[in-house]
Amino acid sequence: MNLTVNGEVVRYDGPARVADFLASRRVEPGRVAVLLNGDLVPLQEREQRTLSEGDQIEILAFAGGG
Amino acid sequence: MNLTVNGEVVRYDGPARVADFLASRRVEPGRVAVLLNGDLVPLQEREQRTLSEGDQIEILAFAGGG
Amino acid sequence: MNLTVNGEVVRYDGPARVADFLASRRVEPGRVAVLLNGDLVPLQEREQRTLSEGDQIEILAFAGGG
Amino acid sequence: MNLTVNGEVVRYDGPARVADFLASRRVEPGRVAVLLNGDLVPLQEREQRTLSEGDQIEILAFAGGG
Amino acid sequence: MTDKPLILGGRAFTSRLILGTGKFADGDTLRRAAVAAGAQLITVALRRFNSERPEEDPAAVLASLPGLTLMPNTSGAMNAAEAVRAAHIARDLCGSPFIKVEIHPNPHHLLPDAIETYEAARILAKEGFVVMPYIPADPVLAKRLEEVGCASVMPLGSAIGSGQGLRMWDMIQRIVRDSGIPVIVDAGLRAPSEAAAALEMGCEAVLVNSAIAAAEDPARMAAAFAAAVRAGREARLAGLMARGEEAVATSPLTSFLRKAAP
Amino acid sequence: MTDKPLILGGRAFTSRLILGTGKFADGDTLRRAAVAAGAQLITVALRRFNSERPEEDPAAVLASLPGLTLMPNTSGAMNAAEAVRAAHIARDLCGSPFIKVEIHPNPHHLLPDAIETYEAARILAKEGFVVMPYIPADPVLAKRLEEVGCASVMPLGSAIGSGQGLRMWDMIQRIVRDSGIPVIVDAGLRAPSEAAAALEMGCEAVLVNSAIAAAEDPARMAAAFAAAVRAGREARLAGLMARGEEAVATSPLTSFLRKAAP
Amino acid sequence: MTDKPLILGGRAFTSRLILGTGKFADGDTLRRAAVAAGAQLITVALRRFNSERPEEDPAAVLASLPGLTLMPNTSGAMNAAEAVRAAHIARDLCGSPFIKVEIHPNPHHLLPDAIETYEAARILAKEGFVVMPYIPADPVLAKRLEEVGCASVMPLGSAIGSGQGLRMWDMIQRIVRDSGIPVIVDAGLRAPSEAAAALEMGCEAVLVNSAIAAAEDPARMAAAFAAAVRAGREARLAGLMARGEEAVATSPLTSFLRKAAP
Amino acid sequence: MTDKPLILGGRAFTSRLILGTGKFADGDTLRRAAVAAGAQLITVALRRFNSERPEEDPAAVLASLPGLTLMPNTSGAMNAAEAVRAAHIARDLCGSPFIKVEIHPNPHHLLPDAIETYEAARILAKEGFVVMPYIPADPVLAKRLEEVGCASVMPLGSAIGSGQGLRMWDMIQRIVRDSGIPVIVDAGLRAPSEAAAALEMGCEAVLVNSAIAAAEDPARMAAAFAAAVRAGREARLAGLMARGEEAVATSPLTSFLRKAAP
Repeated sequence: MNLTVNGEVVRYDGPARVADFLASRRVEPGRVAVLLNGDLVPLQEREQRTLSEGDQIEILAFAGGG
Repeated sequence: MNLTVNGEVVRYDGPARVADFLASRRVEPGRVAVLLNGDLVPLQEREQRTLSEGDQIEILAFAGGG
Repeated sequence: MNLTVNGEVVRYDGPARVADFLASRRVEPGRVAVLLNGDLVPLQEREQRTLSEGDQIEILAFAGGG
Repeated sequence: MNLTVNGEVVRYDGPARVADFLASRRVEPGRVAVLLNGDLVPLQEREQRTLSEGDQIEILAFAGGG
Repeated sequence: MTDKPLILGGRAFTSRLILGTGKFADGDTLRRAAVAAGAQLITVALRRFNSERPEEDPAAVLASLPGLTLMPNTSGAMNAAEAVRAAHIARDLCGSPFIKVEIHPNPHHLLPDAIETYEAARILAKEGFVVMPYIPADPVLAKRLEEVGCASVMPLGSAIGSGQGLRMWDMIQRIVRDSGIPVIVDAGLRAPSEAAAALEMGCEAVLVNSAIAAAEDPARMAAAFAAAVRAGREARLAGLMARGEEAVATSPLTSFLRKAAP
Repeated sequence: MTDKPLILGGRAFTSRLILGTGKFADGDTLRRAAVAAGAQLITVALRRFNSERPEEDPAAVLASLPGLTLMPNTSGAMNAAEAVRAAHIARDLCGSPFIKVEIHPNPHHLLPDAIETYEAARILAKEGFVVMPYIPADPVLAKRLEEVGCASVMPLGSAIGSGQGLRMWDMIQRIVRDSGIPVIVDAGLRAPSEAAAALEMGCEAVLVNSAIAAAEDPARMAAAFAAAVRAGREARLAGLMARGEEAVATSPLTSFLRKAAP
Repeated sequence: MTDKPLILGGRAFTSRLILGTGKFADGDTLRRAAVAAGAQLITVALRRFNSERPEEDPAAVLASLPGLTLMPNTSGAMNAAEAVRAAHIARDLCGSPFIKVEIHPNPHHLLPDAIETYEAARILAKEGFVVMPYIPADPVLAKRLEEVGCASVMPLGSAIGSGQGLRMWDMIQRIVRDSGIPVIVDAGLRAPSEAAAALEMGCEAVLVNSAIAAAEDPARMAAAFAAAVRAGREARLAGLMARGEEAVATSPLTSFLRKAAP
Repeated sequence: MTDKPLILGGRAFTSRLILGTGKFADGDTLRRAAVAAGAQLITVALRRFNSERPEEDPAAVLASLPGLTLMPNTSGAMNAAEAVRAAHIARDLCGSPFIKVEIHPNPHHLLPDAIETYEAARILAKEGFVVMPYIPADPVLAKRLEEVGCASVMPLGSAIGSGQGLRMWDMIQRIVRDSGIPVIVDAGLRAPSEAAAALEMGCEAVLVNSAIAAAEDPARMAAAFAAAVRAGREARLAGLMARGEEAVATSPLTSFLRKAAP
């Protein structure tokens, strides 16, 4: 399926669960927040929630800031 | 009738029109604004509007200010 | 004899050596400098130098200062 | 004769009076001060004083300054 | 040496010194100061009418002077609603569309409330007032007030009546740099030099009250402020030299004084 | 609104703006600036005569202006002896008894040498010069220069040509408080507001050069300085209000806006 | 020499130096600076995850240090709604209730938006966040933020990253005087002396980032800031002498040196 | 984090806080402050001996503390000759070669006399004293004092005992830039932050008296000054960030907060 990830369209054909998708991108789960179509997906829900064609995903992490 | 004028209760038994009341207090009409029970009474309406028992009247003028 | 000590005239009839005079005034020798008629009398000379009628003596010490 | 004028050696073979020398250099007399071997030569003496071989002359004028 | 007038609410002002009318000893002192200041825009406040002292009304005192525009303030208002109400009363009273929005809930420091001031200014600008808000020296707030239609912004130099001058210099400079509307320093000025400095940095005018009213000779001080404001404006237009860290000689540093000796 | 003139060396000056003549683009620019400044006292420097550019002489450039007094400076002198020598040369050249004693051995910061300046000033005052020394903002030095007969002291506002303004404010204020002779701020001023501030604090005049010569429009800036100097002087005479720590209301803080609501 | 800890959101902090994590050359430099600073509260920002540089996450870099509390900021938010959204994301990510509300719509000066900041702070405080808003040095705004439940107010010393120090001194002092919650200077500090000055005037802490990250030796500078903050706090508790206008002798001004001469 | 010691007169000092001993309530307070300050160099003044109060002698009070060097001052001297005389007396009394040359003829402002100070310093340096002159913040004078052999120069921050801090900042900075000997700020400091700032700008030490003696808790304040001096010195060695005019972001200004919305 096609997803928009952090503003870029990407092709993804792995398992549809959010957790699987994150693993495919080498994301350390506890170090990111995930927005699915604008809604937060907390860590404990990422095993349940699944992705669909056209979904917009934001993966956010901490960076240096003052 | 009893009126509250600028926060003080006063007895007034003259003609009931606002303009008459102001004249009784030696007010130069163009130099004050009048609030009757909280509503502005513009200069041109003071001949028409009349006062009743218990009305609250504010007479305001300009003062020095920065 | 009469001496002027720190600006005041005083009567002194003890032994004439500077060291004796200082001892009479309860001065700890190492804590003061002495000027005799305007000249410094170092610690080691105070046993030799003697006072005469009318001498001017300044006894100086350290005080708090910035 | 050879003169040092404002730090530079120059050849001069005109009349020896200071006034003549200045005229040869297109100097407006009232606008300069003249030092001859370190001494001031006032305006009124420039007709009398003469130059000799090796003299050091400074010609000074006003310039903009704060 | 020509200058464009200051435009506020569609009116052109050649004077860049706005005069506050508080604290003057009496009407005559005020009138003479207003004349000496050459003021064209004058602030007044609202209070309850006092039949014992009607001559205190500065609008009456100054009525005989030509070319004055009144700018009532909303002093006393504690929030946006009260300021809007004061503006309506003031307009009814004098007909002037100018309103100085001034909301300072704390009587100790009299510093303006950004949030209430913004709200009142937004409403009054929509209603067609020429809105002149007294504000903290806050560049973001100033820009937002411009966006809702204010005629100018009037950041404080320092606390009202304190005479501490242009303490907010840095932030006022940033406001000036970004502003599309005139910036007018209001409050805190003590000396004509400070008014000149405000104009030099690009402010379009200053509002002065205490510094004139509390001077030993108010009329003479008013004239001094007027001259300083013009001087500061002229300096702005004449282009100030750059500021440097280092000394730069103004005189030739020649060495003849040494070499001249034989 | 009358003021006493500034007295220096027995002469009365109504202008309190002394103009330096360095750094001007050309003679015409200088002349127009001098006129706009209303200057009555003008500094010039000594240099070796250059027959190629005789028109540079500011004394010649300004000769047609009435009522000017020349004040040569001793710029270039590294010590008292050289400054005395320069003073003699300058007096021979223009006949003016005024001399600005200026001894700054370090070409990087051009700051005055207190010891050499004192020595030169002492000698020249004895010789009958009207001595105007350029000095560090040092109150004790200023008092000693007064005692040896100087006509004024001229402490620096900040480094020559730096345009940093009245950085030495504190010490200049102390000099003014104690001085029996006119105090004139010399060097470092950049803006008319700074000149006004100097007069407001009690200085009797200012000497300005770079700020006018290096402005985009020197004549206009000269006029702005002249106006600011007058404004600052007038403010001094009009009695500035006291400075406070706290806000003081200029408007009545009445509560009718709340109570009026039904 | 005992001091009470700083209480924020019910937690006690013995360190009064809050460290920002931006601009550090690398994770190791950041870690060493954090240790040297003795920091207990650390700001971080949100950005999109970059799988190429996961090691940049300061939370990961500092995870091994004991006793750290994270305070995410809302940098990038242009209004209250975005800031609230950022706060929710940040809390999801790290679980910390601390949030630095930072809304600065203008990328040139990065100055805070009073109105949006107030609105976001109000909402987040109601939701139970420990709200630490970055604000203009505006005493009325600060008081209103206290009233809606903020844990502290963090006025700027000067513009973020400018290193201009405590330019807003006057207004910060007024904030401190009136505040019932800790006042923390955030942004603009360049030197440890400025941090000490903030504590001396009654601020409860400072937040420093650029001054440490952009120092030649960040860890050494972090230690210097930590020492200065403690010194400033101790000075506050030790009671600073009064400031005067006049000199007061510290040494006896006796006259024996004259009288002693024969 | 190593630092070289401060070398004065061939002796190495690890403490950069010189303590003045005037104005302390009693000997015990002084002793505890000296310990807390970690002072190694201590100033004392001369006065006529008072047999009623011999315990006032700070040299006696501090005699039990190890590693102290005494630096008598010449306070009370009105000119160079008196200062030289005072130096001789003081050396006779304590044997220390250190002498703080302090000549301030005006008891109102206690500002130093440049000319007399220079003369006394020149003579005493030739005689082998370790000369530490208290001077106006005058860069040319400072350089000349270095040339005649002074061990340091000690420009005033502001008037003695006034607590006005580093008012002479500009000129002290110039002195530091040019000096080949240690520059030590003496007089006027009120707060540890000011001492830190002096060290940050390159001064090698500070001399503090009133700010400690007149604090509510002198020992605690002495410790605060000591910590601030170390912090300022460390900051100097750690390399302060550059100061800018503009804001520089410390956090990423990403736009995901907007784009993330569906």
